[in-house]
Amino acid sequence: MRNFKAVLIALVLAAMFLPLVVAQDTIPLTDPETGARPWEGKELRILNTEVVPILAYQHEILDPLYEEASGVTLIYENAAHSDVLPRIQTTCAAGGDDFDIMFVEDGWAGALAALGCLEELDRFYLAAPGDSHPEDFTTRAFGTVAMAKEKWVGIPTLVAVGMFAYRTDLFEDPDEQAAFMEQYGRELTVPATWDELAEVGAFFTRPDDELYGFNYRYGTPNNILFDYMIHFGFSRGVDFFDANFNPLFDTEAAIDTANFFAGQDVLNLQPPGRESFQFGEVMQNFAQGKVAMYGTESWAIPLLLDPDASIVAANTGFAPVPGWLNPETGEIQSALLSAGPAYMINAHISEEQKQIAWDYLQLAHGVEFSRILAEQTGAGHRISVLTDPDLVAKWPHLTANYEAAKVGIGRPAEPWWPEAENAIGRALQEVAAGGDAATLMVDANNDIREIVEDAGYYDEGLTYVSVEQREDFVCAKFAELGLEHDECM
Amino acid sequence: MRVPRSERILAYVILIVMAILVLVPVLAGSVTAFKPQIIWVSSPPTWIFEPTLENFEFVFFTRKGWLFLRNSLIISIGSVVIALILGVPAAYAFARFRFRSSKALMQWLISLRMIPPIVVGLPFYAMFLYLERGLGVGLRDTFPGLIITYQTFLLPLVIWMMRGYFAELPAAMEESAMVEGYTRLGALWRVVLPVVWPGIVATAILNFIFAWNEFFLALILAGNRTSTLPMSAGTYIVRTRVEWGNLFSVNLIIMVPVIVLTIILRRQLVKGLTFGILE
Amino acid sequence: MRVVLKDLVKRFANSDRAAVNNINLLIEEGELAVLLGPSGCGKTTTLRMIAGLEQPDSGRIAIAERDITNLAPKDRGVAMVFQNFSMYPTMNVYDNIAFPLHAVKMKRGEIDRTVREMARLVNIDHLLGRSVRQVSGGEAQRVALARAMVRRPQVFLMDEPLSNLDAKLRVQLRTEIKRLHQDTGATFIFVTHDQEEAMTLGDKIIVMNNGDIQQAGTPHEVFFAPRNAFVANFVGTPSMNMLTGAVSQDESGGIRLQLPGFDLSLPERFSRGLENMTGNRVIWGIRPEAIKLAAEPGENCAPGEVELVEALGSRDLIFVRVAEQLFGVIVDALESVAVGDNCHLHFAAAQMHLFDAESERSLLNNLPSAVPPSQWGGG
Amino acid sequence: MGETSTMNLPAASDNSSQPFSNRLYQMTQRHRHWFFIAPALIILLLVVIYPIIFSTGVSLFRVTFASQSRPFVGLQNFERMLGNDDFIQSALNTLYYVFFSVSGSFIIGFGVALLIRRVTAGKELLRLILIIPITMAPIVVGLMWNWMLDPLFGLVNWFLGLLGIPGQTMLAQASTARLTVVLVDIWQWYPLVFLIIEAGMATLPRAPFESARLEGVSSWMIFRRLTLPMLRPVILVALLLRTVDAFRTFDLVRVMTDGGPALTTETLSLYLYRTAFTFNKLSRAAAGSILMLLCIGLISALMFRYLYRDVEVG
Repeated sequence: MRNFKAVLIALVLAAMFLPLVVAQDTIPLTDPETGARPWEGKELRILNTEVVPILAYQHEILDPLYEEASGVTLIYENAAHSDVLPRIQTTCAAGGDDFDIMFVEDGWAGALAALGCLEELDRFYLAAPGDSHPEDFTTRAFGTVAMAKEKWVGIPTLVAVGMFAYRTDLFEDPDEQAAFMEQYGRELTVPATWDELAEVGAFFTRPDDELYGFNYRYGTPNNILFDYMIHFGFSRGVDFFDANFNPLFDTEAAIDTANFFAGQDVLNLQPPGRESFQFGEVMQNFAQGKVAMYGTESWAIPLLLDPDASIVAANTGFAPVPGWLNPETGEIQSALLSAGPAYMINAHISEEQKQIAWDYLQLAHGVEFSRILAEQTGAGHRISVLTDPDLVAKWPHLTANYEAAKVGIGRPAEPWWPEAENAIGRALQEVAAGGDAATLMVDANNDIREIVEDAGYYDEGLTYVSVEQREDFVCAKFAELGLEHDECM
Repeated sequence: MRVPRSERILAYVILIVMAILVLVPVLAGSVTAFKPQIIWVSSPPTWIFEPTLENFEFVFFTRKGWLFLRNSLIISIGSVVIALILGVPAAYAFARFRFRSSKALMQWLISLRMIPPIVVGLPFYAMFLYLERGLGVGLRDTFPGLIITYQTFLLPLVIWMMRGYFAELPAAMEESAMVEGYTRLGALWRVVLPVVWPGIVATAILNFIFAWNEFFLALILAGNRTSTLPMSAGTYIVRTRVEWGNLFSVNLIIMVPVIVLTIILRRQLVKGLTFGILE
Repeated sequence: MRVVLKDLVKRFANSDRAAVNNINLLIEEGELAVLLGPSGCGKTTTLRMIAGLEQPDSGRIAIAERDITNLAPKDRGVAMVFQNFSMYPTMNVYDNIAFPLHAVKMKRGEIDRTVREMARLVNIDHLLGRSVRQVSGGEAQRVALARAMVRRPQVFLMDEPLSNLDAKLRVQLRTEIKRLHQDTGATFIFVTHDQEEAMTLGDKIIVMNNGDIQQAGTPHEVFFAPRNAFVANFVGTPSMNMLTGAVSQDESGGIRLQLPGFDLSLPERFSRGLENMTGNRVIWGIRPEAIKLAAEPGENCAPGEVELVEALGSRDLIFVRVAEQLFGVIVDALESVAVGDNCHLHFAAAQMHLFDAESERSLLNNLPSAVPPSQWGGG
Repeated sequence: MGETSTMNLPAASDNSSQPFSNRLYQMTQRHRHWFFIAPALIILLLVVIYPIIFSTGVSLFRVTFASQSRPFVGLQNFERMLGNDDFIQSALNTLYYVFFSVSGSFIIGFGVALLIRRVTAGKELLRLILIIPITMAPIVVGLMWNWMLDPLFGLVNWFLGLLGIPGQTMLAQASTARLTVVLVDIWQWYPLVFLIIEAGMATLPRAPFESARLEGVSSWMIFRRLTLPMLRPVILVALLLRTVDAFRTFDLVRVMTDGGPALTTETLSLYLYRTAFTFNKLSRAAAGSILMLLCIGLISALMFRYLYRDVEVG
């Protein structure tokens, strides 16, 4: 009897899920070409935060296009950036279906995947790929932003890579060049190493003229880590963890980097108020012509090139981020962080809402729409955009952007990463405030070790997902989906 | 009291400086709400400009401020009404009946004032979580859920304030009505309530202000459906720039009703803010 | 309606002493009974238990032979006037008086008639449209009286209704209450701490202290034959002079009292009470009115010196020192006594009181009981 | 008093002969207060006491958002919390915050209360303006002061610039951020102290002051020997409320600095919020919140003891 009951329940359950299984094969998608609008009149709720302006551009340019094409109404809920992760975690843990799509930073994906908040996208792609083209991203970018380890969970809304902006009018000014030559005995060039950066920066630092050499941000605890790594850390060979999840922030390289990062050589190049600089202030400083050089990320480019937003838009050039001159090899080492948020689908919503969400992702963040965005704003993160000759002609920086996107290193996608990032960010801020780098970095390293230990990572023999492994995950995923990618060859 | 002239002038100077310290941020900030976007962050600040309502329009319609306003109103009014329904009878009993535990209970009620919201907010979240997972009873991100939660700080306050108002009335008032043919509830309704009505209004307004300004519990327990105005204020801090004009529009929407209510209520304010301990 | 209290006990939560300690009392129909005692003696609590505003811990209350112990106040058929409350502030005078009538769903026309009749009875018919703020304290208390009468109750309870009024108004309203009592023929129970008010109003005075009934009787009984030292001391202004002394016997077998500074011979009235008491200590009391100034020393006289003179109008209250003791004496103002005068005090034997020093009970031969047994009869 | 037996009344102790409805009435009368209090009491037990008990329970297990199993870990969460630098740091920050915010707002509030008595015309208006800050939501206050203190276009820096002082970033420097937040908190809450003290002064009897003045006592001595002692309960209430409020600070810090820079402004509430909801350690945060409750419980119990000595409560 008991068996019979079990069989009956199984049958009923199977009957219930049968439509879903069947439905998988036929996810109807909006198609601007055919004019199909299968989700007309539906609503889609998006939990968003306006962290950087490119998202606002997407919101202003792409969303109306999608709404028009699909007949779906997009409902945005904006949260402060620091509230987003708690919001998603608290909602998701309760199995809440408050929103269909959510903004997820790459550093959070691991935590959310562990909670089972994120819907895997494979089946949607296999049933109806639409315009999504996951292979249109570099493997580094895709592995960092769109995946939680081996799971594909999102479509990137932007991929941030380190970029270096400078004032062409200053660097090309013959008077400046002559003055620099006289002072330093070499040509005035866009700096390729940290030391050159310090030198050139010092040259341009003229507080009386309200001109400063270089500008970057200190931010809130976890942001500061980003700048530390993106501008200095990776090029010096600093990494997050070794293979066994031992944190590496107490190494000599990491401490040296911290010293340089917060040292007077760099601090003195900054406009006053450097302690409070966030994304906004650093960009504003450059846009107002206050600084000669500006270490930034790719998402800032559209704004820097927008004459309405920057008085030096016409005189802005982009170059690779300076690297570290390895005294032993004489080589300039350079490596970049790549990061960024993706839109991901809430695992707790109805199947229909998931399909609508997929419809939105494939079209609004697909190839075609990305191109529209790039044409209008110069923002881009898909290979098809970054390598398009017409677009590159219009926006020369896209090439540099593409090169950076191919080599970017991602943050770990572990559930406890937000806490670890917070710990190291805090230490870096203390260093910037004048603390002793050696002790602070060692303390932070111990804190992270504790966090990792607390999560049980040392007991279970887990190993750190290296950059190469990530690429393997991406390539494996693409193979699973029947996709080919140049970088996986 | 005779005050020497010099002393009075000094007092005026200091107090006017204090008043300016209050007014400048409040007014200068509020003015930003009426500035067009282009001069939100001009330095030095622009004072002469053509005022615009576009920030309010943006906040209210594009960012659905009306929805947050509605939510805030529902939650604040709802929780105050519930607090009054539960608290007024209790306050009456504390004011009127002598019983063994009354003093201890009243002291216990004050001690609730010291509990930091995180101490109840956190388990509330966990309880709602298990309720939703286990029994399928959704209280998180619902108006009833928030209204119940808000009782943690509203209910003790209502009881304390209303007890004060009841204690001011002679017990003989309703006793007289009871002897004259009414039940206690009838006497309460027909005799006491009409007299204590202003006190109830004052209590309601003050509690409304507390509920209206509440941020922490809403942050943990509210979601899409129940986001309040204070929660929405934070969303205008974008990391690249703060949308000051929009932000101050929200601030004004939060602030103005409360300031108006405060002006109406200023005499009762102390009683409420001090939990009625001082009488 | 006869009001009977039996074995009534009431304790309050926050006090270990009983507010009302097992009292028994009978108030005859149509009687105006006054509960008299110092504050905290339990008189108000007793009244409130009769009204139903307090629930006795044990004991029973009956009105007109009906046990009402567990009835709600509104069902007891009593009316009550309070000390610190007279008018509902949200209603005008008319509505105040009409208020109890709404409770019994009386018709509008009848209400109007009743209200006007009652208002006329207490002379406030010209005030009917006024609000609380437009009437004086005395007028407001009249409104309370009218409101009490409007349901034509058989028992009126009055909880110090006059104590918040000024002296002149108090006297005026006192007379009026007396008149109302006569007109209505209802039973009145009146609580006061003012013994003058009690004397002038009461058919019967019930003196209470510490939750006990000390004595119940006519004003005369209470004044002239106090059952114990408390009643003797509490009733009467200026209060009774009291001294502790020892009982002795003279050669002729007469009883004498040795007091500090002088001694007295005691009248026959105490002979039974003082049997076998020789050598015991007793409290001797005499009211100021019962002391006369004598020119010459004589029997029951003591010499003294005037220390203080207080004018009371037609009479003076003088304080005379005899040995260590100050005696209050009422004398005619025309006698022109001056401070420093030497005089002799003569104590009227007929008006002496004697109490046991320990039990403080009166040593009178025919001691009145706390509640005169004669009044319990019939039942 | 044998005669009493002639009365038609049952013996006092004989309740059983009473009709049930009468006994019911008597019972309801005796416990009538519970009918009024019970609903509020039940809700309060449910929304205050039960959560605290629940929280204590949670703190003994290892609970996260995801955990299907919730192993019992005893006091481990408490141990970890007490051994955590960040927890200790935020506790110390909170104490710093309590101390300076309470004393600052108290001194200024008391001063203003004394000053406003010396003012005649415009008193109502001044008072009204001065109490505006307490009615504002802390989050609004925080955002507003962010704007005021902005290093690039804030009014404070603009004003300092006029005085020739270069732009300051008070909220971003580890050395000044905490003090700046405290100052803003004082700005918001000194009017509360002022209101309480002023209300307390209004209730003081006049006679002792008048007689002291007639006796030629100096105003300072009057203040020290009369005003202060007579205001003692009022002062205690003001201190108690401010302490409790400063201890729980969350909103203001959340929007002004979010705990930074370098954790110098992190308060306990903020830290526990982050631990629970960002770092997904519910049970550890629960342990922390219990510790926090014990701490504020201890502080306010001490203050309550002094308070109850002076004021009749309940």
